[in-house]
Amino acid sequence: MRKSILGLFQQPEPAADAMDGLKEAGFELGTFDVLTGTPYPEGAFGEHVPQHRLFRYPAFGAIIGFTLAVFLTSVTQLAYPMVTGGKPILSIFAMLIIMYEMTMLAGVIATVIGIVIESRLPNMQPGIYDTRITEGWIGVVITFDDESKVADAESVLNKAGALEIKHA
Amino acid sequence: MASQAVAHEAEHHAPPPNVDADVVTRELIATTTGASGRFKAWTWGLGILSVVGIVALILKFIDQGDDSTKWGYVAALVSFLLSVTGGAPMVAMAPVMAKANWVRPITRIAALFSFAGVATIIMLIPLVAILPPLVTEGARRRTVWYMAPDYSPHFWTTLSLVLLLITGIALFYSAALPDFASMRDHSTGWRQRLGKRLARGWVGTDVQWRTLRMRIGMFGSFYFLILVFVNFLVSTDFGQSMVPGWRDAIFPMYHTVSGFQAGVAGVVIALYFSRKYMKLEKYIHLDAFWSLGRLLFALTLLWIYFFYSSFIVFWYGRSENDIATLDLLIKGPMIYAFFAGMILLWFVPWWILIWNKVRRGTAMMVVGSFVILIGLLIDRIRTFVPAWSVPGDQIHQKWLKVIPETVWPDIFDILIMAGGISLVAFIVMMMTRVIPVLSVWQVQEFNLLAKPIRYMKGHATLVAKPD
Amino acid sequence: MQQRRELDQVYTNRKLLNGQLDTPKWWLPTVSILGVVVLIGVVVIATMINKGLGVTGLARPVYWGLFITTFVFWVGISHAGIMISAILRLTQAEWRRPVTRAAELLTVFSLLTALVFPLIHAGRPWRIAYWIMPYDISRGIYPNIRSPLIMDPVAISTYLTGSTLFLYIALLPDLGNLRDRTTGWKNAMYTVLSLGWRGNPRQWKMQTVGGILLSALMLPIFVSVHSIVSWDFAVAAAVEGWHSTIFAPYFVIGAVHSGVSAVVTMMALMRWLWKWDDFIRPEHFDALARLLIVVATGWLAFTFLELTFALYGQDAPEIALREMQMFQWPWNALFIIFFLTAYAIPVPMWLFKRVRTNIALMFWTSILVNIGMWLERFLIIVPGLARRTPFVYTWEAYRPSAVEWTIFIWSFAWVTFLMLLFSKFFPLVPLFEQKESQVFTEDVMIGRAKIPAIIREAD
Amino acid sequence: MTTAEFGTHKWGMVVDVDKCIGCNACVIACQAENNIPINTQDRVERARSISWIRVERYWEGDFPDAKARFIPIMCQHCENAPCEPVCPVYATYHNSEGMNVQVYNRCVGTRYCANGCPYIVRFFNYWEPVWPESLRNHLNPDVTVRSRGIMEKCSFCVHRIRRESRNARSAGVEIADGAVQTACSSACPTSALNFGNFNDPDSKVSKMKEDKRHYTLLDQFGTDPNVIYLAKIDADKKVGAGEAATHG
Repeated sequence: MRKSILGLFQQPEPAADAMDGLKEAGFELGTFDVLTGTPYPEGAFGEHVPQHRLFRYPAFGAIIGFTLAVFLTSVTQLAYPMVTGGKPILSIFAMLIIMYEMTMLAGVIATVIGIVIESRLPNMQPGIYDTRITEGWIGVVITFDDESKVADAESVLNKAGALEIKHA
Repeated sequence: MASQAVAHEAEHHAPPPNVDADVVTRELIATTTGASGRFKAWTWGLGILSVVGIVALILKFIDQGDDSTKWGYVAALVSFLLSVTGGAPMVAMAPVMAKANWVRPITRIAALFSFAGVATIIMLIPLVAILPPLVTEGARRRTVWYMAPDYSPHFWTTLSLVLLLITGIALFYSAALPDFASMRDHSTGWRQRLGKRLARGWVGTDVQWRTLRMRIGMFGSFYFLILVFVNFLVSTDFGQSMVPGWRDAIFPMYHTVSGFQAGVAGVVIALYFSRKYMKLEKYIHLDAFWSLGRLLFALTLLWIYFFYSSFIVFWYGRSENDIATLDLLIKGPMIYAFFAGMILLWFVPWWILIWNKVRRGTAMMVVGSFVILIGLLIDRIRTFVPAWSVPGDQIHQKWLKVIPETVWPDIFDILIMAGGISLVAFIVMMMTRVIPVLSVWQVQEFNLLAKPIRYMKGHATLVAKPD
Repeated sequence: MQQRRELDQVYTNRKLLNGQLDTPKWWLPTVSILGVVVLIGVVVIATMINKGLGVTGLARPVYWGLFITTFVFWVGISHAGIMISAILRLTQAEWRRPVTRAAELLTVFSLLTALVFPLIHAGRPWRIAYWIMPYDISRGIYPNIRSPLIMDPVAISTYLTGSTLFLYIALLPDLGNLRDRTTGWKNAMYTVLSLGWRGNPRQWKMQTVGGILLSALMLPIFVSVHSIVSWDFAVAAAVEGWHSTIFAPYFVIGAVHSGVSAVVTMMALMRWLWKWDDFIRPEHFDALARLLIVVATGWLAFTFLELTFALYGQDAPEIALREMQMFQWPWNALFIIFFLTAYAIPVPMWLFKRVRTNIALMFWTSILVNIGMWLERFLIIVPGLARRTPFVYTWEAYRPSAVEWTIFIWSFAWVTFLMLLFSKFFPLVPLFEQKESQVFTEDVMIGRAKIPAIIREAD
Repeated sequence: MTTAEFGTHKWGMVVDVDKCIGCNACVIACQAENNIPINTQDRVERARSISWIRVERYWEGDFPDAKARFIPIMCQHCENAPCEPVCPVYATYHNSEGMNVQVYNRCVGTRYCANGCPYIVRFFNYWEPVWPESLRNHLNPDVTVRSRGIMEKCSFCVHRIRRESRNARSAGVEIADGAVQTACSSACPTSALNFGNFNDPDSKVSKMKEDKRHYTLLDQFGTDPNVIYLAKIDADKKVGAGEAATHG
């Protein structure tokens, strides 16, 4: 378990200052992060804007769903060529509806999977945390590779006015 | 395209520049004067084309005025022009409806289209003369005018189109008052005199502003209702009721929706050119293109939805109506037009506009809009030409027995269509000489309400939402 | 635009989680009473399946009656959820925030209810398993995908799956919140459910981006579902009054009309039952009512078109059907009630801000709308079947039996029951959205005027 | 002409309305042949009676010179049957002998087909069928007894067709014209109901349907039935398909 500390702030501004301080103190991006109980406008804490590939998931899912649907609808009709109401055996316009639905379904499911994966969930060792974060407090969490930098991280947090610092 | 889109994206992320009020007024008033040589050339060209088109219309009337089956293309053109010129001003009402901020600067361009409604009416005149009455040879054809007088469609369509034109201009004028005032104050020559006369002593008191907003809301809603009504009449009386047994309850709505689609496309094109050639980048933000793009995308999907909703019902049904309608309008004489329309009106725009990068840019947006306009014209031809090609002695039968042959456009039709379309462009371009293409006061309002701010360490825009 | 309220997050948590953390007194008795009703309904359904459909009032030529009407009704209600949360999310309407989850819930639970009806109305429900889940060899034949009754299950299960996942994704942050507020087995449950939510920028970004993306995906599904339900009727060429091309959009917009009204009903109840006056405020009802005016008028236009083009054909049977639908007892009475309740009474009332901001009035008008919209479905489905045929062989009009009415009532009890059960474990108002709106709105001074403003991210 | 191989026939019926005297013999024959549960008074009153063939009685003209008319109506076995494509489980489909067949053990009883049928000739079993003790042994062994919850309708006495084609095949001959008779047609005293093979150009029915009186019921729905009607001849009235179609 790598060492990590969590500084707690009650107001967003000092937390943002702390993030800046950490940047200046030479912590590389990704080793520190901000935890909030509610979304803030992007870059409000000067955090690095997370990159994501979410938009690929629905496209991928849609393709799978569409292929499945084409296969299912056409094969099931051709396998049992029964004339109903003088309609063609391969009734494309009826198939289209099923294809559409299955495409959308696969697209949605893929998107949801994508959202979960892209937000790095499920995450069964959430690491250091404080329940007050969901009460409006702001947490700045730093993870270390080497113990030596703990001190100056703490100093940065304190300078920014952290009300409490937790270790884990 | 990609690199350019990226560039646009960067531009998009940049907060809208805040221009001082006086600069806005001066620069926008200046756009009315000092047309470039290219602009002049284009206006002349379009003007000549329109005259040729009108002459062709008269000649065609003299030549073929007695044969209704030859007028399908003119009917299609009327429907097309109605769609574009009638649909575009709807964009001017978005703020009334949704209090959207992005639309404020561009309402003027949209409203200018309503003047081009003149073109629609000009093209309609011979058509009204030729449209067969409800009762021919003692038999009454199926219309929405069940037992009404024989010439009701002729009367009401003309009347409502004129009403639409008047309401559109009223909508334009009620929103233009403050700009006429600023022309009175900052312009010169005949424009100043015009402003003086039309500003009607506008000084911008609180009362005047309140009445202005009220008027916009009022005329806006009127305009919407009349537009829907006109679409209903044109699509049924000039299309559906010309075919025995064509009974498609969704067709008026289909017509209206594709009309909005064309209107938005027209606005996008006008925006693009005025932005590019009038140097209005400062005022026409990419945000507007982005929102219009999403609107256009939604309308494109709506088109295919409406089409399929009617198609699947016909396909399942086996009655004479269903089969005849499919044979005439889809499988029949216009099958190529059908596929072309399907591709240009739905597939291509859908595939273009689905990309956020495209919607953030301008170039592909305008391409998509042109595609949609062409597609719509073809789709109108697909629906109206076969409808009119049904011989006059059959239109009051119960069901369509024989499917008529394909009708190809003759030289008149081509000239008329070219003329009608260029007349619209011509009118809009001329109007930009009379009044700023962007509404000055709304640009001011936009700058007032939308402020770029620094939110803590990040950038954001603060958009005020007054009631 | 809602004027801004400063709400401390601790207070927000305590108020909005009162359903889970400290259960209100009325909860247990209400749920138990509903449970009894649900139980009775289940017993009645079981008896019907055991005895056969003879116990219903169905008779030739009306083979579809109350069950299918109620099915369409609940599918219609289910359109509230995506309408509210997707469209308003895409248009970034600020007032949607307290409404979204309740709406999505309504979608899920009304769909779960709607699903029951096609199953129990069939002659041999125990065989329907083959029809819904047909892809087995034991039956030796695959279903007929040309039948709208195959498209229905596909569409509805798509919609149900989609909206359930949508609901869950939007629930994640609040689950994290509950995890922090609870102890013991509940804490364990929420810990698992929240998948270890922390609330770092990445997760929040996924919430917003994913929310918008899912909305954009759910919207086409939402439109398709009721269209397909409408095609159940529209493809029947031989039934006057059913075979109309306008049915798809007509049903969809009608569904939105009834669905949004149902959301209004539900919000009023939530405000009263859980005392959420600070969160569900008159301006929300105001905004919903404005939306409803537009939707209802659009719906009226479609109704008008449907009628116009029914008569447009000027075929004798069609005209006879309409004549019966509107001017013959008992249909004429139903028709009048339908028109009054679905449009003529509520919409003019909503034109007045005093009504729009009066929760009690909004509650009752929204109920009226849904009475009307149920009757609308009934008046489309049943007269179309009880039509005058050229044959003298059919004369019986349809009269629903007590069994059908019981099951009809059961469906309402069932939905409410599920809702209350849900409210015991999960918050009905999205807390993080509530807090988000606190962050994203502030007042700007323009001159002397204090105007509420929204912070839009640079993108 | 074909052999008795399956799928080479197109079975159909020609109903000469002019000959129909409305005696209802066909109805009784059908009930007996096809194990149709007894239409008790209660079921008739509830409009739940089942009769695969029925004789419609309607009036033409106004009093005093109103005329009583009879027209037997059974499943029309349409080529473009509205009932077929809407069935989710293929319980009803069009077989290769031009018949609209109902497969009882596939049916789940959605009753969608009955909604689609403009002729109202499809019937739903609301209850388990019961017969009085005396009739238990009178059931026709060739015909399935339909359980509750499924649709049923006129089958053109498909079991008789099968029996005849079996016999013909084993004898190595073709099915003779008129060899196959449905219960109703064999019971009709005036031979108003005629059953046969439309694929055979010189079969009786093929000849009859060339009659200029011929029409089909509710042709505006484009169902293209395999039951052809020959219009009533009126001494004082000129009759053509047009007149007949109006009351159809």
